Amino acid sequence: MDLDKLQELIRIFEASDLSEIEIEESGRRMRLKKPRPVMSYAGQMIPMQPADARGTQMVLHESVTAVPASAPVRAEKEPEKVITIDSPMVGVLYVAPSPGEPPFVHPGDTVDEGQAVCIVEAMKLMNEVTAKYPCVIVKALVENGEPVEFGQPLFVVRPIEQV
Amino acid sequence: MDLDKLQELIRIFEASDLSEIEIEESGRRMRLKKPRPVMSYAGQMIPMQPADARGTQMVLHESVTAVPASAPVRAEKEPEKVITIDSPMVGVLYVAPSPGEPPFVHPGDTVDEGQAVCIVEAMKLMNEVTAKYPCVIVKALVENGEPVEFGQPLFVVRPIEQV
Amino acid sequence: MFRRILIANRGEIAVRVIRACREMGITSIAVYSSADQESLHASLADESICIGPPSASESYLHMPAIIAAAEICDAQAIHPGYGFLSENPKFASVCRECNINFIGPTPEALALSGDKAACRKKVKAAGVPVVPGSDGIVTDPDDALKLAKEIGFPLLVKASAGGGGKGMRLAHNDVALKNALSMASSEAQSAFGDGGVYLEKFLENARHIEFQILADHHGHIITLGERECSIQRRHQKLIEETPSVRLTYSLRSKMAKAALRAARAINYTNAGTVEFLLTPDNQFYFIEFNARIQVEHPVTEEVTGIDLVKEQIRIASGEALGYSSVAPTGHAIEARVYAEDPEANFAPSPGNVGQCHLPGGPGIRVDTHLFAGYTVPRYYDSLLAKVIARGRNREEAIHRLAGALEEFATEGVKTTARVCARIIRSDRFLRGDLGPDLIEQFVPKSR
Amino acid sequence: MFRRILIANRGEIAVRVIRACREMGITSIAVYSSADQESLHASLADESICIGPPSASESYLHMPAIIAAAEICDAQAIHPGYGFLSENPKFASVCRECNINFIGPTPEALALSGDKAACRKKVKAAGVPVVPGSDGIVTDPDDALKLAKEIGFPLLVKASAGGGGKGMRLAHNDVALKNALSMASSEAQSAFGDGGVYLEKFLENARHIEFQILADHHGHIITLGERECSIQRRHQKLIEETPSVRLTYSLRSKMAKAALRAARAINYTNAGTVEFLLTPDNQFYFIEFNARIQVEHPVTEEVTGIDLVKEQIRIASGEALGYSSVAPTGHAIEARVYAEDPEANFAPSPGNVGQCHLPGGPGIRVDTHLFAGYTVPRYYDSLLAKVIARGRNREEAIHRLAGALEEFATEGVKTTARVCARIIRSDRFLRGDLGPDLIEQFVPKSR
Repeated sequence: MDLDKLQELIRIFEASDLSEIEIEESGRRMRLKKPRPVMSYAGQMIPMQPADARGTQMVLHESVTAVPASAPVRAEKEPEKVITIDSPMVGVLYVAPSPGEPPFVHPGDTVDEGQAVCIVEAMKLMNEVTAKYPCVIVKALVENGEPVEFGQPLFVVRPIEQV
Repeated sequence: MDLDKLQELIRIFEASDLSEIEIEESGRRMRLKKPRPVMSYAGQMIPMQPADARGTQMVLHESVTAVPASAPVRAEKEPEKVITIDSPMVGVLYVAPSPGEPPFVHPGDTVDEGQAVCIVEAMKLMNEVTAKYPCVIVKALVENGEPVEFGQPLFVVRPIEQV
Repeated sequence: MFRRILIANRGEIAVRVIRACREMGITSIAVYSSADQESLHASLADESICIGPPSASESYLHMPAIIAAAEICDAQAIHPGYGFLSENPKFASVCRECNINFIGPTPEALALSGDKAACRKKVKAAGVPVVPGSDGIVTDPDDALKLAKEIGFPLLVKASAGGGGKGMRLAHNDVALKNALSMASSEAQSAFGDGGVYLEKFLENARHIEFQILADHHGHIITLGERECSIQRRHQKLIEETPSVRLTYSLRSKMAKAALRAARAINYTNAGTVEFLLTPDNQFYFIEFNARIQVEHPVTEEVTGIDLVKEQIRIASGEALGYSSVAPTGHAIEARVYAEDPEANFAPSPGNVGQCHLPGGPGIRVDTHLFAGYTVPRYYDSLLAKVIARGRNREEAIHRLAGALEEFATEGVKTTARVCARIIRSDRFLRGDLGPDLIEQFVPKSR
Repeated sequence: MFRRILIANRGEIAVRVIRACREMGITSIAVYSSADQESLHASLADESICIGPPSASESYLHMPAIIAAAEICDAQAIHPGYGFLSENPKFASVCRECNINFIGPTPEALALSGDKAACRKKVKAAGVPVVPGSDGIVTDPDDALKLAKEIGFPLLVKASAGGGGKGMRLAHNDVALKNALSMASSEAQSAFGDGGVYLEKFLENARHIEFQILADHHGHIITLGERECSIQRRHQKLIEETPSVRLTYSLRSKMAKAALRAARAINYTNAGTVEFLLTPDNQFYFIEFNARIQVEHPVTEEVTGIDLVKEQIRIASGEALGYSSVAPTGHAIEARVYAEDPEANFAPSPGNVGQCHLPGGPGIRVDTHLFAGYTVPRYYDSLLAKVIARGRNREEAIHRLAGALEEFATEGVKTTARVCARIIRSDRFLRGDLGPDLIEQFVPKSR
């Protein structure tokens, strides 16, 4: 079975309310299974299984060893891995050392290891957030003055390979 | 399929988070299933699924119609399928029509379809239990005067093929 | 006291009785159909025995299976719970013949309370007001029409052997009445094997108020106060509370006295409930007697501190009531969580419950047989859980219950938890304006 | 009244506070570490925010993270629960500086109750008997030896900043005392960053009785009665109940008066607990003040009907206590279910809880953050659930609680549910003979 066909199938499956779909064709069979649904407390949603197991997941067996049993195959083209600088603490993000001054970085800038990219303020304390490795700032994900959680992605970056 | 391949598959499966794997290829099908764990209330154990499904279990079909789908085939050597006459009701089992009389059947006896094999008494009512098909009584599983539940196996039998 | 009790029921009430037994040091014996092999009541009981296939008529309703199980397990008594065989006089007398103690009233009292037309007569004779209607069964349509002239429309045609809204028809004129008679009668015939019907005046905007009774075998009889059960869907209760905001002190004591008279009139023993309709002009009328533990019994337990199931067992074992009156404190409300889809006129929603979350915390009680992974069988009543909130006052109970119902979460099956929460949070409910139409504002399709 | 409250805690107490907020119509804001992303408190709250990595010192104990979260979420008040920052005067004053209402006592009262040696002095000066011992910190071993001669052995060396048995040593003679001083001091230094220790006479076979206090900001202060917490393991409570079978009416009122005096002596406000030791000859001695909501607060709620967490919030918002006394009814017992292995000296048993069953039914309350599939993180306290039983009398409460604990089932983690059930069903417990040694009969390795 070719992949376009497969993608179409997954699209239909995801649009449906089904939890599982099974297809048999010329002695070959595959089973698509959605993860355990999430349940709602007072309207909000709670994942009932580890986050990494979310999303449509499918098991296709061309032969016993063809694919690892749990290998997820996403409907859309597998997106290239996104690398980010995440917030080391909860607080308010500031893009510049102080109001009026220019931002620490702009998209396209190249930053060195240890260079400050923004500030997160917690309890009146200004904490500089620095790059852990040389990289190019691809995109800023949080506006100036916005609150951020611990671990929240702040910048999309592209690491620079050392030669 | 060779056993090494099978072992490998079981290894992969057991390492995975899946609860079930089903593979079919050129008329051959196999199913691996992990047990639903049991939990204990006040010391006693409660099977969270029918007892016969405990332990990593696998069902292998050389052809779809060969064996009824539920026939358990353990990783170890396959035990021969046991066929029984089960109790149609809860009550007390009697092997003879009335005390002193000879039992309806003995091991080794051949019984016809509809022939009485024992009595189950419920609320003073004597209910004859009959064979659904011609068969040989291999073994009696319940003693005279013992209580039986609904669906409890009473006799092991060997069906007689009609020619 | 009994050493071994068999519970001839399933679901939350079986679990409830098992817990009472465990508390009293009595060995509990559960019976289950092959569909309930994995059920909580079969797991929690000290012993359990499979009595038949899924169909209730071959298991929980099948007397020979129940009796045989009781004899095999050497049970000294059977607790019937509610529904199934709980109000079946035949079953109660079979138990008697087999020297098994039936935890409930006598077969005679059951026969009388089950024959609604005859029960009306008895109670009326005892001086308790009954809803205007026919004296006993009506067979001749002309008698019905004559009666209709006297007491006026709208009229309710009810099955004498009926319950749960089955074999019940409303008529606004002669033609409708004639049809209602034959339809109700045939419906009753097929549902209860008894086509007898009687007439009652239909009372508009009446509130449903019932009184809990306890009567021992030594002539003591008391009432534990009322429960208001006006919030219903498809003639089945959804939300119950005690005390009723509708009752004044004097009205309450008047109705309580009437309830005791009604119970005495049919020589009632053990736990029972007297149901009344209360009209907007404070007239109350006896409608029927429930000769069993009620689904909504917990609200009474929460305000009185009295364990009604333990009392049932004590009374059945011959013990005398240890008290002549009770002083309820606080307020309690129960919401029934059914595996039903409120969006689809409360159609049953059986299936596998994956993950689930039951509420807890201060003032919250949950009676349920639910657990994560439980499969709700399609064969039986769809009651999944009862959530009961206790508060120092009605407002506290309301906010606790609403919060608990909003917490209640099940995966895989739809439930009535959310719609109950919305009803309870509504201004009308807060005001205590519990007309039968209240529910319609929340589930338009429910009628 | 507050519109938005941040809960600076996790586990069952966070869930408890969230439920109180929901009942009061207050928006609840949960904070959680990355280890608690899937936890119930983060799910149940109206809003939730991740404040740091698993380590408590970088999350639940990290003031800047908590304060920043409160400011970001525009919380008007913070409920600290118990443990973590709940009794930290610095945190209370930081809240004050940031104009966030700390739901608890003032920083000054916290500082005083936290300095056990100084608190002893204050309370003693107020005329409340304290355990014979040193007036304040002891630094010079010779002073210690001199004191030992006066009051006699055995002596307890306790950390002034201590709690939970840390920095505590028992000494039976001079040599042991010298070692105990230095060991306790260094242990206290590392555990609390304060090496100050003081001496107390060790009272044999004393019972642990505490009184619940509520004090508002308008000068009203009341006690809601006592809790007996004599069943402990590793200096941590396991089973608590109210009322205490050990107290007569007169002794109870004497101790209650002393508790109120002690609370006034340190100008206490909000909910707090005064802990006493009661000797076999009916002498009682103040030991310490718990300036927070207690783990065992539900038993008091069950017999008084008063919601202590709601009262904490009301008091913090400036409301006055609406009553000057309470009349407890019935009996309540709590058992703590820890994720621990009683067979292995109560070693923590973290891990994934697969299937689980929580008890329910009449008189049973469960406060927990547990759900099927929950993973018990290894970073925090191992308390999984509190099972509380209410009964008309002690016997009924005992049988209900024992039955509920026997029902309690978890897969994957070991718990203290069963051992608690065995203790409660023991003759000694039934007799009310709750000596500190009782537990040893059930878990020999627990000392």
